[in-house]
Amino acid sequence: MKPSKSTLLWMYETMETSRRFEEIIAKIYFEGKTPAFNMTNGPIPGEMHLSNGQEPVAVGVCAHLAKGDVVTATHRSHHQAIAKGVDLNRMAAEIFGKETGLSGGRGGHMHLFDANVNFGCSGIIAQGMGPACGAALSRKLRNQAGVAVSFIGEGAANQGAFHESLNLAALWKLPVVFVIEDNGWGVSVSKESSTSVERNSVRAAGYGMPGHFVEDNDPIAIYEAAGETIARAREGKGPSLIEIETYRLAGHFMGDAEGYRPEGEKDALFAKDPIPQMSKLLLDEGHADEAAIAELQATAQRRVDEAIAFARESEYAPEEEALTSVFA
Amino acid sequence: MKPSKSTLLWMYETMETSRRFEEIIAKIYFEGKTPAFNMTNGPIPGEMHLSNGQEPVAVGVCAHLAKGDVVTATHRSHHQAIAKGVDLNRMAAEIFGKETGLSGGRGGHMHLFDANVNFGCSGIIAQGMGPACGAALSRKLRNQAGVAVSFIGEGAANQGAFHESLNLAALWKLPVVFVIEDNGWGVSVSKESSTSVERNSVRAAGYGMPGHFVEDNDPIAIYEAAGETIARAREGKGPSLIEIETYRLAGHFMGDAEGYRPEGEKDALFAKDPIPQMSKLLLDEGHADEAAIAELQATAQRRVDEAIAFARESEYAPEEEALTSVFA
Amino acid sequence: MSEDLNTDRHLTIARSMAEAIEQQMESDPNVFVMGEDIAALGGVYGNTRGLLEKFGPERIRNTPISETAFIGATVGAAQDGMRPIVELMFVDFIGVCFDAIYNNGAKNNYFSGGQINVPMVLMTAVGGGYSDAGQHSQCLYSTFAHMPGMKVVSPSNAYDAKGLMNAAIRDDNPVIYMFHKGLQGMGWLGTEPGATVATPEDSYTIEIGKAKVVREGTDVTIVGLAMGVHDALKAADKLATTGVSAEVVDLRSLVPLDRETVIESVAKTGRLIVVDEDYNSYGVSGEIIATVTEHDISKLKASPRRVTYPDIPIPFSRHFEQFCMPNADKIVDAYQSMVKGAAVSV
Amino acid sequence: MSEDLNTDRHLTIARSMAEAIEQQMESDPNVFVMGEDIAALGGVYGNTRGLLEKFGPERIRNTPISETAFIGATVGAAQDGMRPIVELMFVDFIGVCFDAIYNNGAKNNYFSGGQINVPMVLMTAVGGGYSDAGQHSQCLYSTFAHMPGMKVVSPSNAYDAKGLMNAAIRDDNPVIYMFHKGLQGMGWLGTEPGATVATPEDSYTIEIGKAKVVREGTDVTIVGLAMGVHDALKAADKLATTGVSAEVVDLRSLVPLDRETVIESVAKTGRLIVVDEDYNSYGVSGEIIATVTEHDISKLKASPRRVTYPDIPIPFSRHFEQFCMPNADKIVDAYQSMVKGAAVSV
Ligand SMILES: Cc1ncc(C[n+]2csc(CCOP(=O)(O)OP(=O)(O)O)c2C)c(N)n1
Ligand SMILES: Cc1ncc(C[n+]2csc(CCOP(=O)(O)OP(=O)(O)O)c2C)c(N)n1
Ligand SMILES: [Mg+2]
Ligand SMILES: [Mg+2]
Repeated sequence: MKPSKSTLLWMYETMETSRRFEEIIAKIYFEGKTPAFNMTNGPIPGEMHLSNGQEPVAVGVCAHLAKGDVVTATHRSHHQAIAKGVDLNRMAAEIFGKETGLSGGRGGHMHLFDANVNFGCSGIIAQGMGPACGAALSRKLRNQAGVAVSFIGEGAANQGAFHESLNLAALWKLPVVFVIEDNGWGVSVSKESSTSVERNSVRAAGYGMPGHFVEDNDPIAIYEAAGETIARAREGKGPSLIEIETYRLAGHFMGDAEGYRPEGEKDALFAKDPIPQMSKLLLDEGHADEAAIAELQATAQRRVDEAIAFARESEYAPEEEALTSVFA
Repeated sequence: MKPSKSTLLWMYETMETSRRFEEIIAKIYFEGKTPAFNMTNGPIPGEMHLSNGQEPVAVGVCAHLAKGDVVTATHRSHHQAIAKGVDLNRMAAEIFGKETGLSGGRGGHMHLFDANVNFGCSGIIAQGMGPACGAALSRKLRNQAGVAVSFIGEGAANQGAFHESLNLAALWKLPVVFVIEDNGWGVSVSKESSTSVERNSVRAAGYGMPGHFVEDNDPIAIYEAAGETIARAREGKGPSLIEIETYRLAGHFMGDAEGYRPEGEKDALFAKDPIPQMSKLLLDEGHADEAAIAELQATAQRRVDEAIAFARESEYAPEEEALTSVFA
Repeated sequence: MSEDLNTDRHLTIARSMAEAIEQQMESDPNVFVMGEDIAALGGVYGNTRGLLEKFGPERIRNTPISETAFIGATVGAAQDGMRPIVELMFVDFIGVCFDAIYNNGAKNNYFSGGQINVPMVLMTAVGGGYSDAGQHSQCLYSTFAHMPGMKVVSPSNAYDAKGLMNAAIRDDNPVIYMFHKGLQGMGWLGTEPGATVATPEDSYTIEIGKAKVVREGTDVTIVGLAMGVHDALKAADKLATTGVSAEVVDLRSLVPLDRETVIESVAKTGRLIVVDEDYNSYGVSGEIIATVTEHDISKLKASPRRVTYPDIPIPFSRHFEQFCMPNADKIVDAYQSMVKGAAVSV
Repeated sequence: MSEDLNTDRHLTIARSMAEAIEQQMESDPNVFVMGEDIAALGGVYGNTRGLLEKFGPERIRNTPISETAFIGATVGAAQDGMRPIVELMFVDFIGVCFDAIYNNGAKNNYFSGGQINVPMVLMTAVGGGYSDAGQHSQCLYSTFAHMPGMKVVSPSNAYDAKGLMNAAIRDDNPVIYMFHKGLQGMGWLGTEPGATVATPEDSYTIEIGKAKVVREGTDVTIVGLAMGVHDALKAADKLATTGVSAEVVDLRSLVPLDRETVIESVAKTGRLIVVDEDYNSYGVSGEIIATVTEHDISKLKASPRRVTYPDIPIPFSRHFEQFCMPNADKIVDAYQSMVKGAAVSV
């Protein structure tokens, strides 16, 4: 099933939003951290994992999801959060650690939770997979609509939780889709040095579930594979695994010198940056003209600027508030 | 590769030893525990998991192993310990908790360790698999001969350690063989209610390693599959997975009422008890006559009787000894 | 919360847990149970006995031996509006699934700033004394209690077990419900008769975070939980024969910890002994002693004592294990050495 | 063991750990290292920097993100005669691999009656203070120290770091080596300068299980480890300006715990403050207080105090996190409230 024009435009705008959001976050991240890089300083302290380059995965999958569907994400989830419809202002404020943030600054960039759109994260590799099965089970037991999507990296596909969760989901025919964002790297470790098979999608057969592989970060192909598997899950036919070849344009986290990357890799990746490719596709296929593209970009930029301004202007919560929200 | 005559006789005698050992252990286990079954009483307190019915797996695999090869076993490991050559007297004494036991009574039936033959156990499901990889890595790094074999049940094949260990072993081409004893049950849970595929051997493909399936508890077929995979490991060609269909003739542990077993299952299993089948095979194929069989049985019985007598006669260590051997 | 002991229904802890779960499942369709061997077998410790027949396999759900996935799924189902109960067969198995519990279940309320609750109960068997050796006999109380974001309870008798289970299921937070195998009332484990007590059929709750003075006394406070309470009560009987009046505090909850009740009792008696079947160091006993002494050390007339499991893996052999377990005699000895003022050797 | 500080080689902890490992690998072919990102990257915290170039990818071995398998493999290799070192990138990740450590590595010496040793080192990053939030900033000291069968160390400076690493590698038992991120000397983590100290090039060991009095004093004993030692030293400086003489004890090891040194110090000062960045309850602080009070409560002139991390998940926001962390001012406050005799509220 091909994406409709409006979906294509949404996909493009959302990719632009995510990219522009991260561009400005990346700039602000270095405030107070130069010349000597020190993670603890500046308006955005701590680790920062960017998702730039991986936007096609987020939009291709989330195009099929409603608010009520559940997403479990990882340490690298800005693109998914935005595509899933997480409140961008509150997300930005959370990344700044402000009171107006999604959790008032308790979680930060690695722990983005928005109950309104059923979005959550865990910074522990592959540990969103069990919870995704549980959300899917919850819907199944209550006969309530909704699927769960669990995003992981290719590095996570070697974690025990992957195996247990795929088996459980298949055994119980749960409405869940597992999406591997294969960006070729787990921090500094290449996929070839971590994974005994070339394609993780073949592992689906070990659970009797369909395994899809999508090449070369293609948003349309991702959309199609996700559409098929999510529809299947909604129909009660059980889980699927999708492996998507995607690219990490930045380092593992900000500050990563990337000495481990083979020469030329980054240049080649930038040459196929999915965002200009997508705008070209919209133009070539006549879905949008230059003006429409510019308009979508402007909308994206407006949302981002507003979110950042919101975050900047918000206050920090009183420090004793740190002690609250431990228990319900 | 077919087993030689002497191997066949060793296999039979070892199966007989294991069976007879457990028969007497099972009898003694109830000493002091009747009429009201209470695990804490009697000369052998605690849990007791019998391996009767599964002897073919132990002998078919261990026939290919030398002292220096490593075995990691589980909560149900009498048959493997005996086939690997664990000192039977000290093993019996350990099960009785005596000072002469393998670890002086510290480990008991679920923690049988014999460093002389590189045998060890863990009572936590699938958690011998990582250590088996490590032993194999140790040999590889030191360029020292030896393979590691990790035995698990079919229930354990749904534990995360399974996935991680198979990936690691395949990635690093380790000399290790993973053997699944598929007895159809994990305590009271049938394989169909725990496993999303019919055959665990298909999972090997998810790691790019060979997967073998051996039907119907056949000691000869087990011997052959094990021979092929262990030779492969010794040649530096990497790990394999073997799934063996076997049968648990007893309950999960002693005292298990087995209400969950479908009617007739046990009768059908006893009808194909591998031990009489094996003696029939020896007779039919002319490897042994009735007298030779009787002789092997007598030898087995003698070893068992001696071991039990040794255990019975041994003393308990002084109780303060409990506090020793915590650190090396 | 009512303490209606006008009943001759003496239940085991196993039965009272099953009854609480049953009643909660009847009144709330969002409650369900997952775990290994909890369906046809009714749970290795009988906590779900009879429930499969009543509620069917969807709500009384056997799992594969995949604790990471199914405890993770418990977290996910709880966050999605259910009230799942999950059984981890032995607490000793946390090593294969602890992340789902303490890094997700316990923290997601905080990480989400309260947007998301995780109303789940993890019930798990603790304790030794029946020769199940070092991977099946631990308590690990403080391993859970040390980590923020979960409540932790451990009942010493069937009445409390039912009330605490009800409270745990209704709680909007993850509750770790640790039941001691030696108290379950399963004869094959060698059970403590004192745990099988009058238990009303009606549903009632016991507030999580409230300790209970189960025996009043004036000369020494003995603090314990689960099996330790029974050891303490027996020691109090023995001490009474020598004219010593011991007060026994059953903690019942470790998180929240009812520090007030402990402090008040010690303020009265001036002496403290903590009984704990968990390993001695870095555990419950240290926390209780620190709680009392940091509050007001002048209330103590003598150095506090602990009667705990030594810092060794739990041995199989019965005489080894019994040598190591806390018991009433060791508590009496601790009292006597305390009043003599003997130093604890380090 | 020599304490040759006649050197102007001031090393960071990261470099001193790498140097110890390098020297051990040179002299013993059975030593090797496994972990995530320890090869080309040299370890996220620099503990293996330069080692790949020297020893190659077989002995400096990157792993998949499969902690259960590769820490399990560490146990297996150690049992088979190697002396492996494994890095668990953050201690927070124990939830996915704890079984291999505490149920196998730590117990197999016991289970085997000493037939099998497990000479492995698990090095793992602890601590917060740089806004890495609740799944990447914990200490979890007592989570390891509570479980029998492993030694547990945590150095506060490069000199100790090297000596303890050497001792850990040579030890025939599993040693958990917890290095604090804020002491590593990695500028990007905001480092404590006091951790970077003179460190001899020669190989030397520091005995595991020995605490050290790092500052002598007479009025109060401040006990800490890792980052807590630096907080304590700063507090001692501040207290000195008010005429109070504080003694600072660096525990260095949690298992074995050097109770004597702590007890002796408190016997001298009569007052005790424990600093711990780990969660307050059921942890190191409770154990130290219990150790002192159970030994001889009369030695204490005042109720002991603890300056610890509150029982909450670690928040991301810098002002939240800093509000919760122990620091010198809080220690000074604790001293002042202690001498006033104010009760700790419960
Ligand atoms: C259980 C666990 N192990 C290790 C880490 C440290 N870590 C964080 S991200 C990462 C790499 C993840 O690789 P991948 O799954 O491919 O995701 P990507 O970063 O490429 O998006 C690692 C090792 C972790 N967070 N959790
Ligand atoms: C991690 C873990 N989970 C659960 C258990 C409890 N348990 C012991 S044996 C067993 C069943 C194992 O089934 P299988 O692997 O098929 O081995 P079998 O008993 O059939 O030999 C279970 C669930 C355990 N020991 N470890
Ligand atoms: Mg990746
Ligand atoms: Mg089985």
